[in-house]
Amino acid sequence: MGLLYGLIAVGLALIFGLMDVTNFAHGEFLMLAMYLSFFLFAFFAIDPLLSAPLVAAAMFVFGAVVYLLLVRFAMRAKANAGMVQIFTTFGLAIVMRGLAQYFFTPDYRSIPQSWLGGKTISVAGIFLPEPQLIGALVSIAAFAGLYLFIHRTDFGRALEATREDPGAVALVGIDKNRVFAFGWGLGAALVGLAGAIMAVFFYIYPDVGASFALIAYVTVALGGFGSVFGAFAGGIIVGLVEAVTALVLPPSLKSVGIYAVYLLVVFIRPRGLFGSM
Amino acid sequence: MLSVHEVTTAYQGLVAISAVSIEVQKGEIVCVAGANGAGKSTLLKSIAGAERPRSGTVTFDGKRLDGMAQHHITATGIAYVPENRRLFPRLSVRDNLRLGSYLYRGDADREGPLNLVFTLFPRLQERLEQRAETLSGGEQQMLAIGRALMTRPRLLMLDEPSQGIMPKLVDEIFQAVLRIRDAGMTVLIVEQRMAECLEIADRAYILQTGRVLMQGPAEEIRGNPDVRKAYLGL
Amino acid sequence: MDKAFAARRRRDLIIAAVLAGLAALAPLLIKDVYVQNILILTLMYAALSQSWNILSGYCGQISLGHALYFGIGAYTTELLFTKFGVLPWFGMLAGGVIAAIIAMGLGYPFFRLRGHYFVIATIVIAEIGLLLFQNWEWAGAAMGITVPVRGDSWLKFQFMRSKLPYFYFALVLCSLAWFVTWWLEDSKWGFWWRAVKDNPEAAESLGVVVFNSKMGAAAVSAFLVAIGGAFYAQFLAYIDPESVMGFQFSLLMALPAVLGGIGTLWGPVLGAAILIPMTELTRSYIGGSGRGVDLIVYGALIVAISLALPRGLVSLFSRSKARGATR
Amino acid sequence: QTSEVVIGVIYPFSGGSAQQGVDAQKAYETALEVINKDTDFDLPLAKGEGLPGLGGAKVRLVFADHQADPQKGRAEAERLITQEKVSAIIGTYQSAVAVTVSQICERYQIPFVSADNSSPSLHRRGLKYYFRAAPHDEMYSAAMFDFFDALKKKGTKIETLSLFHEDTIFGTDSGNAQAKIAGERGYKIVSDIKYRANSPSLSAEVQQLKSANADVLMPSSYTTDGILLVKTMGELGYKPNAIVAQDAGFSEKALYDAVGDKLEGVISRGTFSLDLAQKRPMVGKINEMFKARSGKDFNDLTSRQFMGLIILADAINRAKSADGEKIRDALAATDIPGEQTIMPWKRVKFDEAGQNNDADPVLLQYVGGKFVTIFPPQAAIAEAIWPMK
Amino acid sequence: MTALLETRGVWQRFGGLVANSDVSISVGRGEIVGLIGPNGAGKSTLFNLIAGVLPPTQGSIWFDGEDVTNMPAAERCQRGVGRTFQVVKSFETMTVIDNVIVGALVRNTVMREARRKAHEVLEFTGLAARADVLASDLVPAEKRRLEVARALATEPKLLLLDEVLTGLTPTEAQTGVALVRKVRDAGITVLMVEHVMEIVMPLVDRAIVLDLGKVLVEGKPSDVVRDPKVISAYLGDRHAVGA
Ligand SMILES: Nc1ncnc2c1ncn2[C@@H]1O[C@H](COP(=O)(O)OP(=O)(O)OP(=O)(O)O)[C@@H](O)[C@H]1O
Ligand SMILES: Nc1ncnc2c1ncn2[C@@H]1O[C@H](COP(=O)(O)OP(=O)(O)OP(=O)(O)O)[C@@H](O)[C@H]1O
Ligand SMILES: [Mg+2]
Ligand SMILES: [Mg+2]
Repeated sequence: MGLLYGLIAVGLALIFGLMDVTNFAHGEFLMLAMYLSFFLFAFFAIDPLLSAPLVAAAMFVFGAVVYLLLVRFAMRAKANAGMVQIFTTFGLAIVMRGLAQYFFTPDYRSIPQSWLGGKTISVAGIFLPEPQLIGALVSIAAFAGLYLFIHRTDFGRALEATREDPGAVALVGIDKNRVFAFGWGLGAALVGLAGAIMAVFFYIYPDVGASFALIAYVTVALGGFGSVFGAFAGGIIVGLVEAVTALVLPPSLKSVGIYAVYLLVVFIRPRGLFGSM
Repeated sequence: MLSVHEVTTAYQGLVAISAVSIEVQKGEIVCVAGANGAGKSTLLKSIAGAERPRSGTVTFDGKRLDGMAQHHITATGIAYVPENRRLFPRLSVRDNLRLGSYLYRGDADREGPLNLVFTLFPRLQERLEQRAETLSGGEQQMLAIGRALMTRPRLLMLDEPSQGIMPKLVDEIFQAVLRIRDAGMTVLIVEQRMAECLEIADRAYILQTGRVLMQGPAEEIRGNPDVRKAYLGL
Repeated sequence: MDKAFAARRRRDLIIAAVLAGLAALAPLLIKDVYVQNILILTLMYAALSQSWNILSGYCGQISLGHALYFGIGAYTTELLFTKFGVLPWFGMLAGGVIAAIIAMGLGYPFFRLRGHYFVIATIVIAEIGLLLFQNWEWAGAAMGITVPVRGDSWLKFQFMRSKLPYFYFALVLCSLAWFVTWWLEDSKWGFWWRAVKDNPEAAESLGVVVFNSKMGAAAVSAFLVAIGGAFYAQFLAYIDPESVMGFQFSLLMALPAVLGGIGTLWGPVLGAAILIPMTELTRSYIGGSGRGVDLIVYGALIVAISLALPRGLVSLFSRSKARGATR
Repeated sequence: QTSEVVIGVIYPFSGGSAQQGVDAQKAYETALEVINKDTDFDLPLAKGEGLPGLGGAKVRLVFADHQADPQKGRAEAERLITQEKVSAIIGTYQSAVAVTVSQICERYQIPFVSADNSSPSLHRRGLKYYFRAAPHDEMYSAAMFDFFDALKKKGTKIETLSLFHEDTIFGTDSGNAQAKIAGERGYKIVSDIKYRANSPSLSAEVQQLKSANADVLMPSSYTTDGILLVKTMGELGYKPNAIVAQDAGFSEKALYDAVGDKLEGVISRGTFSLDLAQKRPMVGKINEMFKARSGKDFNDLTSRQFMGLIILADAINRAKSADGEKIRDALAATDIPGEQTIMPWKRVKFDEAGQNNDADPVLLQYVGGKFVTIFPPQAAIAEAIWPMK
Repeated sequence: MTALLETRGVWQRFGGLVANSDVSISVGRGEIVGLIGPNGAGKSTLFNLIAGVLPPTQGSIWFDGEDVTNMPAAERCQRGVGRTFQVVKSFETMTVIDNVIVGALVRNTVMREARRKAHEVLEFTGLAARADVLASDLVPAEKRRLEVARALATEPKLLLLDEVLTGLTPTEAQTGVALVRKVRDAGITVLMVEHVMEIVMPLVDRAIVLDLGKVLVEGKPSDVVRDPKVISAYLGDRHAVGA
């Protein structure tokens, strides 16, 4: 489970952590991706596992468009840029929920039969649900890919530079809008992957994002902004803490454990575990 | 090579430079001087695309620059080192330099100018892994010029490069400018320290409250008694 | 120059007095309880948002967890009332004091945090509070607390049908929050807070004890918000954790200030005056369709205002401040 | 004489439980058709158009959105009463909202019909204008334990129970009621798990259920959590002997669409059963009317909503007035025999608290893609399959 | 009478880098002392230690006869240490006058007093005309002047000036020099960092040269600029001739 949180968080880690742009619509991105998977399944009977790349591609376009049409302008605000970003994306989240309700109806959907749904591998008495296993593998791959991408390519460095000073990258010939649109696209595509896998075993409805958004933020912050590895570690810790607290505290308080760990970590290390910002 | 024609630029209605025209020939070092707030920085910003001129034209090698996006202007071969340097504070010196050559990321020899940078500023080579924000003021200035050189400009525009630089290095920077010119680049410098600047410059312009007050060969400007009194403090 | 400044302060005070006076007369014309309800909510959110603005707008410590203090105010009042028979008026004060103490207690570890880490910490702590109340049997857990209704009484601050007493209380609260802000704006604390917001390091070098400043802002802010929470509990006569401590409250406190103009004297009031009626009306008149149109309209408006006026609606009024808002 | 009577309907039409609001709307519109049009059912007001007691006045519904927020529910109730001049209000799905809406109704002396709230605390607040025709969770829970007792008598082993309930009013109330009755009747609760509604994951919770491995798993969950619960159980390989659910999610079509195959044999309490159509053909016909609007069969919620409006309209008709107080008195005097409802109830008659104690719950088992009534014996059409597959 | 400021064997390390090593300097009351040295010599770091931004790794700092080594920055300001930042740190969303009022509030808790004081300081520093402009709208040279004004408003005994006269034409610099003299005449001790010798030399009573974190030379400006160590490390050949 932790790795799944990680997978959801990785897209956010890119947008929020590496580009330092607040995205309060992250949960809604996930919602959209889940609906995409669902409809691809419902109308064309494409298994979510197969459609994942399609969903990711569609989400890439969506993310880039959101950046170009909205976030770009939110980032221009010289006055309280942080708040403008928070509320622009928050407004976007509400609009997306409204649109989802309008077009997809508020019905709960889910994908009943998929290749993976409900299948379980049992290893020495420990049950490993396949979708989550695949989710875990995908998330490790996504993290590794993103890590290499950020740390080994010029694009990754351009992304960091743009975060540091969007006004200055033009001095070295970088188009900040291209870099960030690509970053948002990539972030959304990663959310798309997460959504496709989530769709296998989670229900889908317009407000589904709300269940995950806060956990995703905490995961990214726990690991530390600006660190891909941090988000990965954050995901694992969140998963572990959740499992452990469920044993000690009443399960309805299990998120208290996660939150408490976050508070503890930032109390000791105000920049999260591996944060650079 | 660079021709600025009757450029007017304003900040929220307040005109900072009005109808300023300057020319820079290939291989020249041109100095722009003037009092605080005369509009020197605004002129450079208008050329580099950081501010959009209200009217007038900027052409570089026959290409119209005004209205072009700033990163495209950089790509046409103009490197601009702004007054406040605008380094990437939390990135290392190495990454800052490397980003300078972003335009050449496909090239085998993308880091070509690095040698030049290290010969000009050996200090940078010692500080490669340090975050730019923790460099001392002078080191940051070196890095800013170094990063600009990495874009392989044909025209280098420096806004007060001597600011906050120790005397020994001021000379070195001016020497470096000469060497940069010798390496085939053209240089446009905005400076307060006119005396030193005029020593190396071929030609100079003096701005006053947003207009060109005087222009001519450096020698001539240096000899002008008004200039000596008003700007050189002699 | 000083004269102009003093004149502006006086002008603000006069405008506020006139507005409050007009508002006080409003119930003479507006008899419709639905509209009165909207007015009460508007005043309440204006008060809350102004209180939030003290910590987040002036002092720059963006909190999205103020629902915690709101809930503490509400719960303290009602627990004291239902369990110990303490009159709501005392409960309200107690709630404010407790909230202020908690805010300072939390400030101790939190104010070391910066930026997103701080924001997330505030969200998380409010969420913890919510979960604790949700599971706290003695405080009614998920059932919440129903305030026993015993008929109209100023002593117990409850009224069956009439909304006027609530209206006037909300008006007083809103005016109080405004006045506190007005007063703080030209006080030592007000200057320190803005300095801390803009550049803590420079503030420190000028003798501002940054930590204490933040603490002061947090305490004032939490106190006022808790009073608002106590009011809400009395007004609704029923509270449960989700409906007084939910995350949406934290957002709803911030939203008017942000839309109106964060860190400004008039911003939160202006924002609330526009946002709250809009929220209520879109829900009431287009929300019944079940198709989410109200959400689309509401969300789109938020996006539009945030983008068009990053300094908030007040920038429409003061030209000088609007200057240089966008690059 | 008024030519129309207005009734306010308050539901969540946006937010997490918007689906319930939208479904409810369809149910009420179906009931409205029965009332306002001439239909041939053995229901109050079915024959003839409108309300004969008010000279054939038509009923009009005004829908309002409470977004699951008690404050908004209250504001909407007030708006409906003062602006729309409704004669009565019906709602609300969420119990927390019912609390404030019923308070307002009390203040304005307008009857509130709690169609589908099942929290037992609601009718214990001494309100005069509160009415609930349907059973509450204690009645439901009692029925479940009656069922266990009956099975035990036949020799089935039922000793241990796992309670699994969410943390809002519905789940908490239900869990408390079940724990109480279990104690009284000597069942052992081996795990009592209260979980956070709409959690992103229930793995840890299901692990605990699995290791407790009780004879019966008794969930009280809404749809979303129900789907996740069943899917997670599948993934973690937990197959309890029997699931006896406290309705909500477990009577939703969405749940069965999602994970139907895993729910073969699940038992849920309910107040409604399509099986009744075999004995009472109008149930089937009305269901068809509803299905034509919503594309779904009546479920436990929508049937209660339908019936709630019929009962309310009947009272208004008998009151011969749109006045709240008169309607209240008429509601208090309601006595409709079970046959004149679409429910398996004995009759509809309210006690002083406004609760109908004759609304017998039923237990339904999901077999072969549909629900079969298995309890109480007088309503049952099949024997329970125990343990479930 | 003891010196106003004294650092005793101060060290500052950043990881492996030694920014200040064993720095012992003292500044007497009423002096104008120039702190010069190559870029990266550790001048700004020493300022930070004196102002209390961070505690030294080792050594102690004495101000006005008191050990202030572990005293927080705000408190040192209250004792009379005023400083400017090399990289200006104005309160960008506040007006110039409001920026200065923040400083003035240290000694004047009554708003009216603080405001009057702030206006006085703006007059003194020649920023009066810009009082109601937002700090973010100032040009760099003005921002540096604002740094000085803000620090002066705290009525310091010791003023630390970190390159506040850079970026001025020689003529403009002369007004800056006059300002510093006026400050000293008002009884405030000045410790300043500046790279422009034309400004430093005539202005300061004493110069301290830092190099590689250590005190290299200390003495009268005219002597210091002739010191071959200073010439080779800092001034370069041209100044050897010039001086
Ligand atoms: N961002 C800005 N917003 C508003 N006005 C500005 C801005 N930047 C510059 N100005 C104004 O434009 C005029 C010219 O400024 P500019 O920075 O070009 O002068 P400069 O000659 O470079 O001065 P300096 O020697 O101080 O660098 C000044 O009057 C200044 O006040
Ligand atoms: N926080 C830090 N972490 C690491 N190194 C630092 C830090 N701060 C300063 N340094 C290093 O310490 C050395 C001294 O820096 P300092 O800013 O004190 O120099 P300076 O004498 O003020 O130079 P300049 O005249 O160029 O401003 C520099 O090499 C700088 O890179
Ligand atoms: Mg300039
Ligand atoms: Mg320095």
